[in-house]
Amino acid sequence: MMAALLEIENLTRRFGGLLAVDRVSGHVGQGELVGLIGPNGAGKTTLFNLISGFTPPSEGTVRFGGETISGLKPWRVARRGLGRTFQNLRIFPNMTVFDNVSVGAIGAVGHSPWRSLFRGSRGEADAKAVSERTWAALERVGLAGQGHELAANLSYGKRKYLEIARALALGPRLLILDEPAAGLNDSETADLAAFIRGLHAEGMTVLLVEHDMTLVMGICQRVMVLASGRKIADGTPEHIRRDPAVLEAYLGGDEEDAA
Amino acid sequence: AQKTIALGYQAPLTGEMSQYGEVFRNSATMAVEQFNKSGKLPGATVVLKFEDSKNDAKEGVNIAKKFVDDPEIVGVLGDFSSTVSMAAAQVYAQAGLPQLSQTASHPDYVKISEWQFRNITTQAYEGPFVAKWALGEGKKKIAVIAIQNDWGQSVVSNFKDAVEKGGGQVTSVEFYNPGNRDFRTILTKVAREKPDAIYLGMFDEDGASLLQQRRQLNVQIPTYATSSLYSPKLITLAGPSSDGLKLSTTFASDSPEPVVKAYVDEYQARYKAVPTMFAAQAYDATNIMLAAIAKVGPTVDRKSLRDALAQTAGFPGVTGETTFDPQTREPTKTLARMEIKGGQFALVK
Amino acid sequence: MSKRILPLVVALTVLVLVPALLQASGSGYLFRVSITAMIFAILAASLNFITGVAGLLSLGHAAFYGIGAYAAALLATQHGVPFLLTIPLAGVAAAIGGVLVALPTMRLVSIYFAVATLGTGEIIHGTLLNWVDFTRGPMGIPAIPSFKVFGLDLSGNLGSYLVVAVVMLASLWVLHRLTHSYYGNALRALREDDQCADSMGIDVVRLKGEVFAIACFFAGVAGALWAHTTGYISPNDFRFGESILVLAMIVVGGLGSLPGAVIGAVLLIVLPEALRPVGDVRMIVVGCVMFFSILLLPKGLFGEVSALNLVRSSFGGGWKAGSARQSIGWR
Amino acid sequence: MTHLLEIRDLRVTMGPQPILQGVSLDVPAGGIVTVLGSNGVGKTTLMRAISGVYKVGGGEIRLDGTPITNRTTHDIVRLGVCQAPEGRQIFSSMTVLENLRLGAGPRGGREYEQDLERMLGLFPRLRERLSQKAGSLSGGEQQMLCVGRALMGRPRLLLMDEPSLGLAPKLVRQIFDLVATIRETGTAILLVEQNAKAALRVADQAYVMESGRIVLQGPATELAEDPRIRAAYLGGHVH
Amino acid sequence: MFDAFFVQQLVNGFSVGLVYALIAIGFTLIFGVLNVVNFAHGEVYMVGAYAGVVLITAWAPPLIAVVLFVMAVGAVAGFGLERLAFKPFRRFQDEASLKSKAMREATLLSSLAVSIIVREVVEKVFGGAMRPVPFESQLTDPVQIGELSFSTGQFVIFGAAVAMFAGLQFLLYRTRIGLSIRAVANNPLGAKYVGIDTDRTIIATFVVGSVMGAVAGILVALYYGSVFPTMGFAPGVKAFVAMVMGGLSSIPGAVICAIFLGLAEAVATEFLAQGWSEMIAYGFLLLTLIFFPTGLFGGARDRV
Ligand SMILES: Nc1ncnc2c1ncn2[C@@H]1O[C@H](COP(=O)(O)OP(=O)(O)OP(=O)(O)O)[C@@H](O)[C@H]1O
Ligand SMILES: Nc1ncnc2c1ncn2[C@@H]1O[C@H](COP(=O)(O)OP(=O)(O)OP(=O)(O)O)[C@@H](O)[C@H]1O
Ligand SMILES: [Mg+2]
Ligand SMILES: [Mg+2]
Repeated sequence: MMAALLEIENLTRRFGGLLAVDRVSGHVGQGELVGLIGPNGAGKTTLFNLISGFTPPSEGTVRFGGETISGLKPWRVARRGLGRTFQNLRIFPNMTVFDNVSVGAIGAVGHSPWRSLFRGSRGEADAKAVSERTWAALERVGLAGQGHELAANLSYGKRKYLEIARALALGPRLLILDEPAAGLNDSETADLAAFIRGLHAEGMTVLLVEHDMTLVMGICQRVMVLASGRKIADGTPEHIRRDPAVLEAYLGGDEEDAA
Repeated sequence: AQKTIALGYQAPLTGEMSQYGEVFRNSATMAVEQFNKSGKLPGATVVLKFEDSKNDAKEGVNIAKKFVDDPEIVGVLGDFSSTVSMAAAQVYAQAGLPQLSQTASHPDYVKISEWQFRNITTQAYEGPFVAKWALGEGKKKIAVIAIQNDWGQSVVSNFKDAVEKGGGQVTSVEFYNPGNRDFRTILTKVAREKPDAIYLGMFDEDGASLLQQRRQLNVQIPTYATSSLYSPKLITLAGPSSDGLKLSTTFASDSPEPVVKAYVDEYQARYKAVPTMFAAQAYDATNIMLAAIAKVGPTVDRKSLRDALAQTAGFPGVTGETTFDPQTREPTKTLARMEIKGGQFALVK
Repeated sequence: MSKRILPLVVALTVLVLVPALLQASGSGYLFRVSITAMIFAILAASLNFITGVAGLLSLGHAAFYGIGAYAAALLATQHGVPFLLTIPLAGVAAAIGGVLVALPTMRLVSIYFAVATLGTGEIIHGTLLNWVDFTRGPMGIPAIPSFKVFGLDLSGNLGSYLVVAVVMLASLWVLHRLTHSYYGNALRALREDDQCADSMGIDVVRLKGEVFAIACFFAGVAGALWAHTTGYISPNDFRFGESILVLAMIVVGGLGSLPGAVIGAVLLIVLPEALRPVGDVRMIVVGCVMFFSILLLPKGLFGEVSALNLVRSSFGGGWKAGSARQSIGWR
Repeated sequence: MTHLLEIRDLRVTMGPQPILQGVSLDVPAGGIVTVLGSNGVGKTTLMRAISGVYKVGGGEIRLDGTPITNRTTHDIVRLGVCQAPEGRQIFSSMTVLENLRLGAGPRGGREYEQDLERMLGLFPRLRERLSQKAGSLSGGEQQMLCVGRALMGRPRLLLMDEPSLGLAPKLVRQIFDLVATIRETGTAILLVEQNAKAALRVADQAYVMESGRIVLQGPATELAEDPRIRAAYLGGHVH
Repeated sequence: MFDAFFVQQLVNGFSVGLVYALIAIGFTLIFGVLNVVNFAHGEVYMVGAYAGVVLITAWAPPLIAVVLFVMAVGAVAGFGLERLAFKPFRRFQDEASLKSKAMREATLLSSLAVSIIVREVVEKVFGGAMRPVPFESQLTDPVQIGELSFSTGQFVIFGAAVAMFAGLQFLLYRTRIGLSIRAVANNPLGAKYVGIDTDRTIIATFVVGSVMGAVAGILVALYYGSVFPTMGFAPGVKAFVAMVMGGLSSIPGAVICAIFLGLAEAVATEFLAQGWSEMIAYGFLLLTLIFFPTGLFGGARDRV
């Protein structure tokens, strides 16, 4: 059995009177590829924000690699090896593709003004590490050829990969992707699916939120379902597809899209 | 052909303080034209070179360097504020170019070097003068309101010393930051102490605002002021609120003295305005400079001009007689007492 | 090879060519204008580090310039500290001030941050003005010694020029190294989207503190140079208007661009001087020039992207397409 | 000349590069037309050009025979062309109700109340959140609000730019059902979609764009069978 | 401590605060819509004051006519300002530049440049010195109520502030144009899609904001009895501070904070030198921002 990389216990978040996430527990094992689905407003993004430290939980804990990370600042969580993307693209539009991705690498390597200033042996090593990580991540997503272009000039699809590359440059142990296929057409989605599967095959642990059932059911080993802040199901895709509660709340009864 | 002798004049001609630079330029231009016409210096014409300092020390220093570079310039007038004058003075001191400021009253200004002069009375002289006046009228407890700048600082310290020496007491000292226009809070605070009198160290515009607000707050404490409030503007701005203000001055535009009358008449004819104390200061400064040039003659250079300036004694100007102390180069002048009555400055005998 | 040519050209121009020309002209005025321009180049470059690179709009930069100037002036006049020490100490004093400002305002973003800096700027200016016992208040500090060290008198035109030029080049070099390294990328990320940078492992709070410390250090250095070259300082030299002037320099030059900041500083110092012949309307002309330069070149005279390209191609390594097939973390 | 919207040889250039290089298409009154194409081919640009947000460099757009090329957006909206734009563009710091109110334009009173009721009937989720700030809605809720806001304008032609983006499958289906419902009220729809399968199912007519040009057009049912389309847009078989 | 003098200080502070508030209202309105600081607002205030004083000096019409005239001048000034300093930088077409900080700073500087030009021109035309308002028209007559002293101007300014504030709240929350203004403020591109003429709305905002600024200018000029070219600067900065303390787009917040600043300064002057008390205001600003990073009445940052 795989060791649990991410464990969530009783995680709760309130916004005013609204329970956005309600006592959710669950885990993601080392090397797993897990999907998180649920109707709009179910609390999936909020859950991601709770995991990555953007939003402090009202109650409950998050453990990552055995250590409690709830309450930590996002950058600390990131340095422990959690890379994420955002539901609405958040690239740095006025920076080049390379510079965008290098930010992730810098996050992993650390940023010290002294070392940048006096490029002694450690400074050189840092710079080299950043540059290598960046190029490696760019190559992994196939953007190495466009490293010097301004990110704002990339097409939408490439921006999505840019965001993933930036998270990869961090060298994460867990990658969480918020709706990576949104806005992609079916064949592009298929490419993305292949890409994610490739990452997984290389040993990356992935947790992804997605509404495209072809993608989720096609690649995920396990799927968790949120509805109105609660976890209503957790299991293999086959299991989820037949779960009446999920059908009712999310899929809407028609089998075709879930095929 | 006529030789040209140039004088540099640095003053704020744009920006917040441009109104002062403006009257300096008026007076100085007038003085030089009169001088050139008078034939006091045969064989040479004096010209003025104005530069705008914006009351900014950066620019003041640049101008100083520029004047120093200009071989025609034998002497410099200005700047307006002590801060800019002093920043520029460092340059003049180093290069050896005499500088005569019409208004820089910072106590350290003339200490910078032997090249610095001024023809404005310092507070070391004016403070005791007013203190004596007020004490003589039975005002023992006096509050002081002054602008927070170098000049205001010396207004307060000199006045305070003099009052205390004379057996009186300064009940409170209120500095306000330049640019402040609302004196109600300060006045209310001062009025609480119930002093016998208030002494003001500020310029005409601030003074006018203060006097208006004093009336509006119904504060009826007798008020004295420095000569800087001697300006027709004060009365225009403050109107009836200024009535009863007592102040010392070196310059009185309605003085019967012939020099003053001639100056005021010509100034009015030229510029359609009554000259202020500042205008008169600049007029005298320029004339002191010109007199020194005339004394040396057309072959004047910077050094000889400085020496001639240093010997200025009993110069009869529109602001009274000016003498530079040979050691400290501080001017001594005679002050007059004024009171505003019925919208007019009236000499107090 | 060609990588090292541009820095050499810059150094030679500033240290040899320009002073030689100025010396030949024999004009103390031109020397002085150059010195002022270089001091403001340091100031503009440092503000560019905060506002252009890290995206924190600061409206109180003149205050740190003032802290530096006062630190240098007080040390030099009251304790006889030589300028070789007052300059770095002034920088340190300003940097401490900068950190003290940055710490409590860390959480603020955009215009809130700007106004917080405006407020602290006014407070610092007001303190210089009203803390009479310590700063002599509005009396200012006169008789600040010029550059003299070990009997070597550098207070002449050329001497002062060279001291200021060397300090400026050193300051610009440091800011260049920081701006155009990976550290600079972290700062730009902070500017573009601080929350996102945060989730990429960038310690935003520490970064903001560092940016302020570093930039204020150089503002302080500029202040020290101003104090020593002018000989007399007063709080008036460090008003709000000065902060805005420096801001105008970096916007006209191109936000985020270090060469742009320097160009902007030179332009806005030289232009008013060059316009002296037009007399009283010169500030109107300066306003118009500012307006049209922003209108026609909204990204500045030398925008960030072109500046980065230039600097990277002529100064730095590490930006070429590398072929790194080594593993990163996850493999 | 029964077409509600006619576009002829439309050209749009942003900055240096041309984005639309001669697009022609027609939307019949009361019909549903879909435009397919991969990312960055210019679909959104086309929608924005129709709404007058982008300046048109050449060609013509006619509504009911009247040219509306380069009219201002608010004129075009007033003529009955409303858009549910890409990126949603809702008013995040205003309440849901205010957003809908703005969508209704100058209309007020009873008419507005009725429209609102109808709208909330379509999106019951929005009713629960009427007084919430639109910016705090979840992605899908925002999308509903966006479509709802456009419908409040009682459009003759509704432009929908990827309305299913980010919606749960159940909602996607609802949105497409909605598209069919809307057409029943007589409103024509121009639909840009990535979800080609669903789009082709509801549309009468379809166009396929590639780098700023229409490369394929025809009845939706035909295109759905076209092997080229199947390969490029429907071919995603992950298994 | 709570004697008549202290109450008098509160009155003094309150009226200073009202002056800030008058400026802050227009300032906040304009900021709210464009999200850029209009550095020239202080100049609109100054121009309004000058226009009024020139009219009074020439014809001495009744106050209401002066105010109407100044409103017209303010409207023209607002229109011109928007066209000159803001319109050229507004390209709603692409969102990147709309959100770009460079744009924010560009308009900040372009309005600053315009303000320098306007101020210098006024200085060239009217001179740098203070110009008095003819005494008959001044609002400086003392009014004694019990132990407290007021001036007519204070009542007029109070009335004007209340009227402007109420009028603006009505405009923003009860009228269609107000709804449009808020929509444009929130999302200019979105506003286009719902059929709002954004350009006109922005001009309308500028005009309304500048009319308020100009009226504030003339009233304050009558209250102090004089005008001068730099009169807009110091209160403009305070109004700016009040706007930010209040949360940038909240007009009630700006008004409350403006009055609070005035009161704080007055009360502080009671204990400290005026020079320091001005800093108390900035101290309050910092404290406010430390505890409320988006101002007292500002919304939180958008969700991630
Ligand atoms: N900062 C916030 N303030 C108030 N409410 C919030 C906030 N963030 C989220 N919510 C509410 O919490 C609920 C869950 O939102 P969340 O974004 O997590 O949904 P989601 O599952 O990601 O939906 P989608 O698939 O549409 O993106 C929503 O109803 C939303 O309105
Ligand atoms: N304002 C603009 N300035 C410069 N280029 C632009 C602008 N708007 C769009 N483009 C470019 O035009 C091309 C087409 O963009 P458009 O948004 O129309 O594509 P799309 O077909 O809608 O793609 P998607 O499916 O990703 O929404 C893209 O390459 C984009 O980068
Ligand atoms: Mg979500
Ligand atoms: Mg699109």
